[in-house]
Amino acid sequence: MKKRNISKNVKDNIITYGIVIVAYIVIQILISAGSLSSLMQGLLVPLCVYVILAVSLNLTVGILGELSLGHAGFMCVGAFTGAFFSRCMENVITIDLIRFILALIIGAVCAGVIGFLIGMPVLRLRGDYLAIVTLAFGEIIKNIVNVLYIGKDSRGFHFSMKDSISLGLETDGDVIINGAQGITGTPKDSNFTIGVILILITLFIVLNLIHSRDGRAIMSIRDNLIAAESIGINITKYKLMAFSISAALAGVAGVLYSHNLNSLMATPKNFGYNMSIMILVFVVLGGIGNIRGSIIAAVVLTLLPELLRGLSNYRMLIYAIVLIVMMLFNWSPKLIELRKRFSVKCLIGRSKEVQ
Amino acid sequence: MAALLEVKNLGISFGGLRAVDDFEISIKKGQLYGLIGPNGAGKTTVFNLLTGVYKPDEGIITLDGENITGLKTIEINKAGIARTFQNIRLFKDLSVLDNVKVGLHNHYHYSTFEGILRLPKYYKMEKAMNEKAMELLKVFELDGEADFLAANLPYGKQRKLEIARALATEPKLLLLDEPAAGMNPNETMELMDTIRFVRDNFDMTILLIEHDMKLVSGICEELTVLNFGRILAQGQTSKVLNDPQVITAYLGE
Amino acid sequence: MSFISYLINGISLGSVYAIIALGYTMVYGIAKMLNFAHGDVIMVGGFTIFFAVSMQGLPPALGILLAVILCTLLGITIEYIAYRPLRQAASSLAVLITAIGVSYLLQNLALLIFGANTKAFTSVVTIPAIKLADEQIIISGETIVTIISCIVIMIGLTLFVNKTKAGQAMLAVSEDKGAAQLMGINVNATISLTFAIGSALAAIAGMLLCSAYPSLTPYTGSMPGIKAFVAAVFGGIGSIPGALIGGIVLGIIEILSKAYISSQMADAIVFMVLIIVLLVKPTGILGKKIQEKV
Amino acid sequence: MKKFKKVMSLTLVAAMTMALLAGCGGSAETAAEGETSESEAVETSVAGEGFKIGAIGPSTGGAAVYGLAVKNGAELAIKEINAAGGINGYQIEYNFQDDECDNEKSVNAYNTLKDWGMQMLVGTTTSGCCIAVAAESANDNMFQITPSGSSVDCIKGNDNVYQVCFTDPNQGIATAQYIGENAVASKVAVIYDSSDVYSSGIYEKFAAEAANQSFEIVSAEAFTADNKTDFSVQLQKAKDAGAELVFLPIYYTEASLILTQANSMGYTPKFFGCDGLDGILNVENFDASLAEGVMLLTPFAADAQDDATKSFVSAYEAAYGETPNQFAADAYDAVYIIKAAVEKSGVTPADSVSDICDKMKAAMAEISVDGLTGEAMSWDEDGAVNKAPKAMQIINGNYSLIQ
Repeated sequence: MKKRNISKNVKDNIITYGIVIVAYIVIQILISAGSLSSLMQGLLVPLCVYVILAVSLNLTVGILGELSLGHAGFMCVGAFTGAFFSRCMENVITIDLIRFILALIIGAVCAGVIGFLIGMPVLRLRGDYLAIVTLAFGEIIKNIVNVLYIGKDSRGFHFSMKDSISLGLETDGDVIINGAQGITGTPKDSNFTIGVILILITLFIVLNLIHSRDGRAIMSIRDNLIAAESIGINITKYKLMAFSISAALAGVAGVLYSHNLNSLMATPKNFGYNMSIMILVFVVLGGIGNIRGSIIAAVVLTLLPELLRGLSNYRMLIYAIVLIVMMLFNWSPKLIELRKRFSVKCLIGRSKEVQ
Repeated sequence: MAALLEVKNLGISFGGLRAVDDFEISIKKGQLYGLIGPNGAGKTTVFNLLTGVYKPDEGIITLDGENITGLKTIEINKAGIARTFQNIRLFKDLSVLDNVKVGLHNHYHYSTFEGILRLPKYYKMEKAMNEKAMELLKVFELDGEADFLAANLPYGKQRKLEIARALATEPKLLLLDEPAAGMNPNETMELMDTIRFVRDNFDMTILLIEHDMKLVSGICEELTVLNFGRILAQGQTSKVLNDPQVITAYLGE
Repeated sequence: MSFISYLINGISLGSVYAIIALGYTMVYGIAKMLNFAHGDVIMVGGFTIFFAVSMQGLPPALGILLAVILCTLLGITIEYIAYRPLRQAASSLAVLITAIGVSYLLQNLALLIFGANTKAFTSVVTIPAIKLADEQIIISGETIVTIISCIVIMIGLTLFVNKTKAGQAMLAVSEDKGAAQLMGINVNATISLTFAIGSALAAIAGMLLCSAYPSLTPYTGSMPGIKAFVAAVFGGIGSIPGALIGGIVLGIIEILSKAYISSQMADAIVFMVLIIVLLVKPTGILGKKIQEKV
Repeated sequence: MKKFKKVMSLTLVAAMTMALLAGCGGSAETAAEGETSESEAVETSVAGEGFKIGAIGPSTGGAAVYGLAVKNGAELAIKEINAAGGINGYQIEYNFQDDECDNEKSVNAYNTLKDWGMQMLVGTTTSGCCIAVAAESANDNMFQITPSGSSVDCIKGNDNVYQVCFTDPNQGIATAQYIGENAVASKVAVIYDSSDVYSSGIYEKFAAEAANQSFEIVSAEAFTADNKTDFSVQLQKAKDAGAELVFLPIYYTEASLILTQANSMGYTPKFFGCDGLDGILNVENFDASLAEGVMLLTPFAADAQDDATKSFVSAYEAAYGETPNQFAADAYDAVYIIKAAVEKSGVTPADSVSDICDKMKAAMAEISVDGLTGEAMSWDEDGAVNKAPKAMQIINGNYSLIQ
């Protein structure tokens, strides 16, 4: 009996890893056969970024059961610290891979620490209030990054929150973070293989966490906080654990993101609440708590606007309509009923099934 | 024999309302103790005070010689009090087995790293937890449903699962809040057996709130009757149930 | 002297937030959902008035009436098509995401119809500004109208909710949909009515927002929408007077922090204050304290 | 239950693979669709292989106004060229892609165009995206000319990228010098968008150059993309500091609000802007009297009376129903610059992308183009343009050249 329980989880996880690995192999074959378009090749790393973000947010929303609208803020922290490190060390550590791995670790740790610091005071808020506070923190992070100026010259690092002139750099100085103009010239260390490895690591961490003692404690808080407390679960500790791990993984996604583009800026588009909401859309559409669903929803929703490019001006309109229809199709109780009656297998799981 | 639970002069007010006043109780180890009273008498409030959900305005709670007054819920659980709830509070989206395993949380340790990296200790501890949890589920005849989601259990089994989960925390004192609520007479009879079995086999002390007089008179050795937050009567079950005050205030209605 | 004029500017800005927040809080209070598309309904209101008054030359009053009617219909339609099917959904997040979809839809629809070029909105307010202290302090006509509208709407809503049958039905629905249904209240109709009122308020808010800050694009509503949402939470979401207070306080904090701390960091400071307020008082300034019964 | 899971998992695997495969197939398809739909409008009777020119800019989102202007401006120029027989007899095919003003989406747009077979790029419209795309195009050695990506980083280190507009530092310095040398004012306030690359770039150079000039910056206040409706504080500070001139290195959407708010608070300094301010008179329903006296350093004015501008403006208005702004003019010029470079270098559509780029680079160093946005424009080896800025002033609701 109990063996079946464990093996079911293991099998489920293997399927999830399998999907990622099979997709990776198929794409590698397509690339080597030269039948993958430039657009698709360019999309591969962003897809990895969004998959990691969706999986990591699912840890907060689906597993911990708290609504966070500030996930892009943690991604922003990871992106900037990682890119900053790489820019500084570009000439010191010349082996790209080692530098990138260090950047990933730094990005993850910084985002995780920020997540921890933010989580400490705010995680006692519930529901919509927590959502607004996380949204606020995301916006604060973006705002601060936008007024941050860090330069380096022969005398060391200089820091300002006003403008790059007040850094007072020597003539040999190099402004690394230039306020709204962000970081330019980040080495392009990201690639699809690293992206997929990071997805697998993310899945490994999240899935193994869920099916462990700590994961059960986290889910018990989601299901019934008062009961969890009554049987001796340390609510604060596990909330913070889930939230910080989720933030750290978002930081990893940020590092991957920033090392894929030459210029990194914190705009409302990429690190604002719009992005946080976009990630939440992946999670909800894919099924709250359903890790595999998050992956698929992230892929589908990232590809969709690109595939709609042929519709030129109408593409975002169609995207919005498709989003609404998909939500209704996936979540409306009446439609679910209808679907069941016609035994249409749903592609994307729904409700809190833990895969 | 020293009392396991010793409560003196316990009281709390909400706004202007005196919900519990001068509550005193002394429960000996291994006892099956009942707390009864009309609706709104403050029974669940007493439970909430005992388990740290509310902080008492005054009074002292001693468990096994240790002063646990004003401690947090989790500390009180660690000190040895576990409870069930009037409105069942299971972890609905976890399996039956996992519900119990959450209860075992503080008794089987491995670190987060060991869990994520799946080091040998993870497998060792998980195996031990599974065995222990299945053992508990067997007691409540839930072992057949170990893989079910808790939400999918029938009502009576949900009540049992809640007791199993509470027992998993290895408490000294078990608080049951209306365990027979919503059960039919057969189920209630079965539940009485289970409660007795738990007391005997787990060497447990049990304090329960109940409205079902058959259950109360059937298994409780001593009773405390609450009315309007104050103790109306206290003592041996048969004596208390025949107390005219109790009959008029409560049973006579 | 400049402090007083900053303060007045803060109140002007805050009153605009407040009037948007009133609609937000109304819908949240009854339907218990964050209607992210509210800001975009405001934009639709603004465009309707712009189209009617500035392009077709209709009298402003008619333009406003048209906008109110259109937005009301829009609100009811959105609720019927996009929100109602999800009211019984397994997670309340589903409807939040759909609201975001509706928000994108309205923005892109407006983009296709009206184009991306900024339109200058002609203020429909004709009251002259009040000038005090040798023209050092100026209170614009728009500010006066906005504040008066806020107060009138606040009182009106409060009376409506507390004194009318439909309003009582709304309160009942907000407390417990299931119980309300058992009491013979038509839950669907009540929620439709809530959206109708909320959207009509959005049309008025659109008019006042665009009069005070006369530039109109398909994205005009989204940022003030978010700010107003913050204001509503600030004041205690669901509370009608809370929305007014939250809006004004938010506007004042925003202007003062721009003036005395940093114009670049104003948003960060506003959000920081919000966080502190929520940490001290987790349900906002006038929010009801909800404790889960154990 | 178990079986269901199994079936579902398999379906999921299949769906995932299919989604990805469909992704690649689909993108080729859409690119093809784009080709036909876009080029149909442009193509004239001459059949045969032509140059494929792509363009990128935001056609949705908050910056759509600039992207759509670039889209239309370039399209207009291409139509004209095709109608007149093309470049060296080759027709031009045109494809515009939306980037939502997001760096990542911009690279996606670039890749889409590459799949379509683009040989030269007019783009991107905004600086941030341009920097990201330039890194990609430099990698492919694709000829790129940006109409309006004004940051230095767009062209720095990428010798395949050219600009039609001034670089931001150039604008900032030129403005400071103009104000100083012509003694326009002695106390200057600046209101800029600190979250925007273009605006903060100009401001910084302006502030640095101001130290060498005879005027003083008495107040420099920022706003951000999330906080751009209320400017009362920034204006109040400028007023309190006694600024005679307010420099607005920002786009006209916000500037129109600043002018309105300054007017309602009774503050009437001189306003001075950059090329982003051009277009302010074309804001639909805008009260032009508010902009009376505003000075701006811009290469283009829709109201200029020269024949080239007049015919461009009337053709644009006829085709798109609105007055072109500077972005449209920049894009229009960009296409004609490509034409000049192609004619000079003699490249043909049959050449590879990289060959075209190398030959065009050589040609760019030699050519000089008269366009809407400048006379005798030439390019240095970095790709920055040499042209004279024109100082304009709005008088009686029209732009007029200040001598």
